[in-house]
Amino acid sequence: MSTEAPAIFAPRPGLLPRLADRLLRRPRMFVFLMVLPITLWLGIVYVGALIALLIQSFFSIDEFSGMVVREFTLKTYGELLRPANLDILLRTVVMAGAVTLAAAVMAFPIAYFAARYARGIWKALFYVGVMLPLWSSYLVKVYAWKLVLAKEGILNWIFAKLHLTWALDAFLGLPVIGGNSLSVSYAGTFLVFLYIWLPYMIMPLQAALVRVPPGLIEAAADLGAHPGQSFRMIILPLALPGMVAGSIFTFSLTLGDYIVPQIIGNSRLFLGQAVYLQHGTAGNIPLAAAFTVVPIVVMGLYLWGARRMGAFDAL
Amino acid sequence: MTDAVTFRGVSRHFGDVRAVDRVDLAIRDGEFFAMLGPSGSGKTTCLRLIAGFEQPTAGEIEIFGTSARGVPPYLRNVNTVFQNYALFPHMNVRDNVAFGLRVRGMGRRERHAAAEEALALVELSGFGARRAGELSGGQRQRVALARALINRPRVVLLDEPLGALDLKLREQMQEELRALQARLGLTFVLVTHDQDEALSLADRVAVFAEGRIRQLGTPAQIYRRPASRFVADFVGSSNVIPAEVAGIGAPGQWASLRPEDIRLDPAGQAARVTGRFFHGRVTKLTLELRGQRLSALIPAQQAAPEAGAEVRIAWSPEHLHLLEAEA
Amino acid sequence: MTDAVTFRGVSRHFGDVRAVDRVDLAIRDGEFFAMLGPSGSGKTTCLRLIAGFEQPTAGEIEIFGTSARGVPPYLRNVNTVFQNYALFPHMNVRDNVAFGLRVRGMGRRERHAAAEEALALVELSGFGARRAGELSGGQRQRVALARALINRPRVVLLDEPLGALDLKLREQMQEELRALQARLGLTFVLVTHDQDEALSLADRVAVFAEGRIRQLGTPAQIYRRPASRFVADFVGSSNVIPAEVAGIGAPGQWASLRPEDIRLDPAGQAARVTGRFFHGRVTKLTLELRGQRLSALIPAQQAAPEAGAEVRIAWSPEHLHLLEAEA
Amino acid sequence: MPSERRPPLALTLAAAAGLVFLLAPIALIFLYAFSSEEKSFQWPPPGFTVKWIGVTLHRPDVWQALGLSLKVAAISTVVALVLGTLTAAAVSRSRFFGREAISLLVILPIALPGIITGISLRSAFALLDVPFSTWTIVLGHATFCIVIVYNNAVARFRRTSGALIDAAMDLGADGLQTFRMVILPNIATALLAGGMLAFALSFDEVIVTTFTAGNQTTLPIWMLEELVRPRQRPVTNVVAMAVVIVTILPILAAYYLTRDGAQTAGSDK
Amino acid sequence: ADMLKSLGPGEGSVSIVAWPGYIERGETDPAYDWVTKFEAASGCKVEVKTANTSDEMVALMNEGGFDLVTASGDASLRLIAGKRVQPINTALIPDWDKVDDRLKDAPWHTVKGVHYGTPFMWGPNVLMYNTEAFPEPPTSWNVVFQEMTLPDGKSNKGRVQAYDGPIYIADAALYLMAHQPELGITSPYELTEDQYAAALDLLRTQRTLVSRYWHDAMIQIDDFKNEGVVASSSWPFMVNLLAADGVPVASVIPQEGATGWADTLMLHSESEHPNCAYMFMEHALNSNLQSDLSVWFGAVPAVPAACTDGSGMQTEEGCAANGAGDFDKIKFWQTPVSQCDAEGGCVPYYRWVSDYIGVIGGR
Ligand SMILES: Nc1ncnc2c1ncn2[C@@H]1O[C@H](COP(=O)(O)OP(=O)(O)OP(=O)(O)O)[C@@H](O)[C@H]1O
Ligand SMILES: Nc1ncnc2c1ncn2[C@@H]1O[C@H](COP(=O)(O)OP(=O)(O)OP(=O)(O)O)[C@@H](O)[C@H]1O
Ligand SMILES: [Mg+2]
Ligand SMILES: [Mg+2]
Repeated sequence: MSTEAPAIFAPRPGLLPRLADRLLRRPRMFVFLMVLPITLWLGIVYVGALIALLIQSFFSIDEFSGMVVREFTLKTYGELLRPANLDILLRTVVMAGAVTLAAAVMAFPIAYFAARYARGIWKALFYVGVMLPLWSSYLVKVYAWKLVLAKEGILNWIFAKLHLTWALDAFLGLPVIGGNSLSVSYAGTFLVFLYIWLPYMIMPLQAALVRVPPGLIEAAADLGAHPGQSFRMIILPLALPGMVAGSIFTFSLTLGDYIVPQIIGNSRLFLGQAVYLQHGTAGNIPLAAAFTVVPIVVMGLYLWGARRMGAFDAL
Repeated sequence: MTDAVTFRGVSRHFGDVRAVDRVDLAIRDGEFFAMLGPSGSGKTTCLRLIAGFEQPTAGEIEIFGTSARGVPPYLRNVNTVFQNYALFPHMNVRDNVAFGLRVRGMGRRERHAAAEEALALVELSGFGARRAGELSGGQRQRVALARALINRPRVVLLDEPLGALDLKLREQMQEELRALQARLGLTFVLVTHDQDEALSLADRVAVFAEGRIRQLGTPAQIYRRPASRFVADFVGSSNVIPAEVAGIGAPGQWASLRPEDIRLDPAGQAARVTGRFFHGRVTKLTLELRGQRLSALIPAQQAAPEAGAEVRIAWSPEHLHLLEAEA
Repeated sequence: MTDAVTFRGVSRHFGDVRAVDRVDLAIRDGEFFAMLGPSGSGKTTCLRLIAGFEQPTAGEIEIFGTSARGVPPYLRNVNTVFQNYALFPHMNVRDNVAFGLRVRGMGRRERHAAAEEALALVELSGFGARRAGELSGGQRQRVALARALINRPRVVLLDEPLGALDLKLREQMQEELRALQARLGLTFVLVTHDQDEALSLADRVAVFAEGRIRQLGTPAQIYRRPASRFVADFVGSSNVIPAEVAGIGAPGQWASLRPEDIRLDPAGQAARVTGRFFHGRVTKLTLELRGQRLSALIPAQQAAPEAGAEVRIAWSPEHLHLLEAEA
Repeated sequence: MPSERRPPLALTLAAAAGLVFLLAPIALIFLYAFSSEEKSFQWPPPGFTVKWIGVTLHRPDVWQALGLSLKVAAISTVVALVLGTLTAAAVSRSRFFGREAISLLVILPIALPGIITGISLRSAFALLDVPFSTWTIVLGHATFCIVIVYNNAVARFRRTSGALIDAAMDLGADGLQTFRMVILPNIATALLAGGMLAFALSFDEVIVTTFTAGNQTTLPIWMLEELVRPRQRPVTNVVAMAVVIVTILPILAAYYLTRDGAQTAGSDK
Repeated sequence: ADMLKSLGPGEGSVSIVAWPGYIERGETDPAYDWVTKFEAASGCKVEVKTANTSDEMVALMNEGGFDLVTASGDASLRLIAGKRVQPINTALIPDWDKVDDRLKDAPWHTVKGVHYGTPFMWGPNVLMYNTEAFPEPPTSWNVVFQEMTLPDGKSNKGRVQAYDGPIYIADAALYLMAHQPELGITSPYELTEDQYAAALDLLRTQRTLVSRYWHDAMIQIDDFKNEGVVASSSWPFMVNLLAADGVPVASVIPQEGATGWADTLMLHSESEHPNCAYMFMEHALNSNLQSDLSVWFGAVPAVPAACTDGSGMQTEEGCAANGAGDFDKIKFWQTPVSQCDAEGGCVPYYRWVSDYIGVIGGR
C-alpha cells in the first residue's frame, strides 16, 4: 500500500485556500497585514493626535482676545510653572503615587489568597468580588462613597456606634490629609480612588502570583527561610512585574480622573480637572496641552521602567 | 550511633489516597539511601515528610533521634534538591546558592565567598553571575545541589534529581553525586523510579509500591533475591515464570530468571525468537517458550539468531530464584 | 527502487549557525532509519526539512524521486510524531487521531471508524473519548503515533518520541515501534540522542555532529567500527586510549576499547579502581591506568574489587579498534 | 502542588477585609435602590419602597441609554477582539522590525490618562472631519479596549505551543483549516476573558466618552446627567443594581470557562 | 450666517445645548414635558446635549454641530465675541413683546443694540441658610466671607460653602462694593487690578472657612443634608428641593444684593436648522414652558405673564419665592472682558479662571 499514494499531493483548488497559502508562504507580508490596522489607527491617528496636542502646548493664548496664537513660544510653559499650577501637578502625582502604593498593599493579600489558597466556591467568590465592582457603574459607586464618608454618613455613624468618634476626629484633625469630614478631605479622595481602581491592581497581581511556582516557596523554606523571609525574598520579587503592571493602571487612571475629586474632596483641583477646565474654558488649549505633557512624560518614564522589569508580559 | 531518619508507623493519607501507609524505616547516618518505586508509590511524599512539607497522619518521624513533630521545614537541618530544581528565577546562580546563608543573616561578602566555594565543589566556578535560565539541565542540577549543600545539612534529600537529564549527562552526574556523598560523608536520600540509578548509587534501597515498602536491602540483595514478583519485575527487567516452566518449586509458585542468565544451548528447550534488538555489547532477544514471553541477553560476540528463528535455550538452576507468594 | 528521501548537498543555516551543513543522504523505502547525535547537532532541523517546516538554504531534497522544493508541509505525504507529541488539547483522543482525515474532508462516521482502527493498532481501543490531558506519557505517545499513521503517509518522522518517557516505558515502546514498522512496512525516520535506542531499533544509523553526518551505517558497523574518536565516544561509552597505552598503532593515533572487553586478569597491567557501581547484571568499575581514565564492565557473577583496590586488567588485541584521525 | 493548604490567619483576615471593602459599597447601592427618599440620600434610609423599579422600567431614556451602551460596548469589543488578536498573533509569532514599538503602542491608550486620550481623539476627529456619532464613541472605546484583548491573547499565544500549528499542517491542514480547527479553539477562552473585561471597561467609561460622543447618551453619561440633576435619584441605583445582577451570570460563566482554559491552553509540556 | 429675514419651513430637527433639567420631555416626570408637543406641532425633533458648566457650553458651541444654547451671562458674551452665535431677528418671534422689558436689552446678550438671543430664565444667587443655625435670616454675606460665631454658638468654619466657578469672584466684589467703598467698584464684573486683588484677598480668607466648594446642585443638596453646611450662595432651585425634603433651610437676598444668572437662548452662527431654532425660541416664550420650567427648575420666567396667566403650574407666590421681586438687587452674570470704562482696563475672564483655581488651591 505504501507505493500507491503519491509522495507529494497536488495543490488544493479554491481561491481562499490559495490566498491563505500565499500569505503563509510570505510570512513577512502576513505579519505586515496583521499589524497594519493597528499601526494605522494607533500609530498614525492616535499618536498623531497626541503629537498635535503636544504641539499646541507651544502656542499661547492672546491675553486680549483669548484666541490661540499659532506661534512657537514657551510662554505657556511659563504659565504652567506658576505656583498654583505646580501645586496641582504635585498634588496629583502624590495622590496617584499614594493610591498606587496603597492599592498594591491592599491588593496583595486578596490576590495572594485568591491565587494560592482559595479553592472551589471561595475562588469563585474572590473572582466575583473583583469583577462586580468593575461592572457596577463608576459614577454610582462614587456617589455611594459620598454617602459613606459624609459628616453625617455611614462611616461616622459606625464610629459613633462603636464609641470611636474620638479616633475619627483625631484623624480628621491631622494637617493636610484631614478636614472637616472625610468627604471633604484628601483622605476621602484617596479612599475613593483606592476603591475605584483597586480591581485593576488585583487582576494582574493575581495573574503574576498564580505563576509563582509553589515549589519555589517550599525551596526557600527548605533552605531555612521563615515565612516572612520567603515573602520578602521570593514572592515579592516574583510578583513585582504584576504589581508594576497593575500600577500602570492605578497610576494613570488616578492621574487623569476629573470626576472623583470633584465629588469627594476639598475642591482643590487635580490634573484631570485642570485639563478639563482649561480645555473647556473656551480655549486655553495651549495650557491644557501643557498640562497633559506632564502625565505623558511621567507615564513615558514609568512605562520605560516597567518594560525593563518585564511588566508588559504581566499586564 | 543514632540513625539519621527514623519512621515509626508513619502514614500520610490524602482523603482516600494512602500516599504513605504505615512505613517503618531507619536511614543510617552517612549512608546513601535510595527510595525506588513506580510513579505514585509515595516516594515523594516520604521525602516531603522528612523535609517537613507534610505532616504524618499517623506515626512518628525522628531526625537524629529528635522528634520532628510540628517542626516547620525552615527549622529542620535537612535540605532538598528538588526534581525540577526550583531555582529562584530572579536571582543569579551565586545568590541562589547563597540563599540559605542569607536567610541566616550572613553578610554579603562572606556568603559570596561560601557560594563560590560550593560552586567549586560542583565544578561550576565562574558561573556565579549567570541567571538560572542561562544554564543547561545538568548545570542547573549542580546549582541546586550546591544550594542544598551550602547549609551543611545533616541530611540531603534528592527527589529524582536526574530525571530530566539525558542519558549521557545522567551517567556523568550519577558518578559525581556518588563521589560527592563519599567525600562529604553526609546522609543522602535519593528518590528515583530508575532501578539502574538506585542500584548503582545507593548503599541500601527501599522498594516502594502503593505507599508501602516492599523490600529493603542492599542493591545486590534486591537484585539477586527479590522478595516478591513485584520487586523482581520492577528491579531490572526480570523474567517471572511459573514454577512448572522453570522446573522448580510447587505449581502455583513463580520463579524469577534474569535475561542475562538465559543462554543458547542446543540441549535446551525449544523456543521461538519474536524479536531481536542490537544493544551494542549485548543483543536482546524476545522469546516465546511454552506460551511464556521471555527476554534473553546474548553477548554481542555470539551470533544472535534472526527474529522468527527456532532456538533452544537453557539456564542453570542456581539462577532461578523462587518468589514468595504476593501479599 | 527509488529512495524514500534523498538529500543532495542540503544545508540549512540560521544566520551564522549552520544547523545542517552540506548533507548527502539517501533513506531507503521501507527502512527504519535513525539520526543520532548530541544536542544541537542538526537532527531536528533535518527532520523539519523533510516535513517541509524549513526550506533548505542550499541543496535539494527529493521525496520518492519528486523534488520537494517549495512544497508546503500539508501537501507532503509525510507525517511527524513530535517530541512533545503536540496533541491538540481542545480535542479528545479520537478527534486528534482523525484530524488528518477531517482536513481532507472525510465524513464524521467514516473518520471515526478509521480512528478507532488506528487506535486499535496502537492498542488504545476505548480511549477515544478521553482528553489528551487524561493520558499517561506512553499513551500520549501512542496517540501521536496513531494520528501520524492514519494518513497512511509514505514516510513517518519521529522526533525523539520516547525522550519524555521513563526507562521502563521507553523500553516497552521501543519494542512496539519496531514491531509496528515491520508490520506496516513504512519508512520510519527516528531522531534520537540515545545511542542505545538508535542501535536497537534502526536498520541504519546516521551519526550527526555540528550539522554534518560523521558516520552512516548499520548499528553493528557503527558500534564495532566507529569511524572516528567522536563516534566511538558517543556511541556506547567507549574508552578512547592513546595507541601507546593500547599497544597498537603508531604514536599519536588513538584506539577505542569497549568497557565490556576489559577483563580482570592477574597477568594484565596494573590499574587502580576509582569507583564501583552496581548495575545488576554487571558492575561498572572506573579505573586509572597509566594516567588514563577507563571504565570496565565486570559480569555480576564475578566478584568486583572495591574502590581504591589495585587490580590487573587485560584485553584481547582484536577488541581494539584503531581510529582514523579526526577531521 | 503545595500541600500547606491552611493560609496564615493574618492573610485570611486581610483578604476578607479586602473583599468586604470591595463589596460593601455595592451592597449600599442595592440598599438605596429601595430607598423611599427621592432627591438625595441620608443614612440611615428613612424607609423602603420598590416603586423605583417600576419607575425605572417606564423611563424610556434609561432604555435608550442602555441600548446605546450595549451597542457601543459590543461593537468596541468586537473591534478590539479582531485587532487585539491580530496584533497579538503577529507579536508573539514572529519577530519583525517595530515589534517592540507595537507592544508599547497598544498599551499607550490605557497608560495615558483617559482625558488625554479623549482630548486627542476629539481633536483627531475634528481634524479628519469625522462627525460625532456612535462610531466615534466606538473608535474611542476600541482604542483602549485593544490592549485588554491583546494582553490576554498574547499570554495565551505564548503558552500555546507553536508545535500545535506545525502538527496541524503536518497532518494536512492548510492555513485556514489550521486557524479554524486549531488556533481559534485554543485561544477562545483567552479571548472570552479579554472580551468580557473589554466589554465591562467600555460599558462603564465616562471620560473618553465625554469627549468622543456628540449628543448621544451612553449609560454612564446618562448616569452623570441623572446624578447632577437631583430627582428620582434611586433610579440610578436601580439601573446600577440591574446591571450588576444581569452581568453576574456571564461573569460566572466566563469564570468557569476560563478556569478550564488554563488547562486546555498549555500544550502538554 | 446673516440674520434670518423670514421664516421658512422647519428642517426636521433642532439640537440644543442646555443645562440639565432645562429641556424636559416628560421622561423624568410625565407632568413636565414641553418638548413632545413642540415636536408634534413643528415637526422639529429636539436633541439635547446637557452641559454642566458655562465653560462646557462654550466649548460645545465652539465645536459646532448645535443650533441653540441656553447660555448664562458669563458665557453669552464670550460666544458673541467668539462669533459663535448669530444675531436674532426679533421680528420673527411674535411673542418677543411679552419678554420682561428689563431683559429685552440686557447687556449680556445685546451688543451695540444687536440682539443675540431670546431671554429664557433667570434667577438670583441667593444666600441659603439653615434655619436651625440661623433663627433670624442673616442680613449680610459676611456669614460666608468672614470667620464668625453663628447664632447657634458655633463657628462658621467648615460650615459654609461658595460656588466653585471663577464667576464667583464677582460675589466677592459685590460684597466689597458695600463694605469697602473706597475701592470704587462700580460693577462686580469690571474690576481694575486693585479691585481684583482685593476681591481675591477676600476669597483667600473665605478659603479657610470653606471645606468644599459647590459645583453642581446635587452636591450642594447632599452637603446641606449630610455635611453640616449651614450657609452658602445657592439657587432657589436647591432651596425648594431641600425644603420639600424637610430640611430646615430658607433663603434670603442680603443687604449687599446678590449676583444672579440670566439665561439666553442663543442661535449658533453656523446653525443648520435655523427655522426650527426660531420656532423653538417662539415656543419657549409663548407656551406653558416658561411657567412649568420655572416650577421645575426654581427659576423666574423671562415672560412675567407666565407667573400669573395660569398657562402652566407656576403661581405668583411661586415666582416670588424664586426671586421675581428681587430683580433690582441682582447684578447679573456677564463675562468680564478687558475693555471697560475704568482707565487701564479691567481684568479679563481668563485670568479669573486661573486665579480662582489658585485661590481654591490655597494660593
Ligand atoms: N497533596 C496531595 N493531595 C492529594 N493526593 C496526593 C497529594 N500528594 C500526593 N498525592 C497522592 O499520593 C500518592 C503518592 O504520591 P507521591 O507524589 O508521593 O508519589 P511518587 O512515588 O513520588 O510518584 P512519582 O514517581 O510520580 O513522583 C499519589 O497517588 C498522589 O496522587
Ligand atoms: N529557528 C532557528 N533559528 C535559529 N537557530 C536555530 C533554529 N532552529 C535550530 N537552530 C540551531 O540550529 C542548531 C541545530 O538545531 P537542531 O534543533 O536541529 O538540533 P538537534 O540535533 O535536534 O538538537 P536536540 O537534540 O537538542 O533537539 C542548533 O544550534 C540550534 O540552536
Ligand atoms: Mg515524586
Ligand atoms: Mg531536536
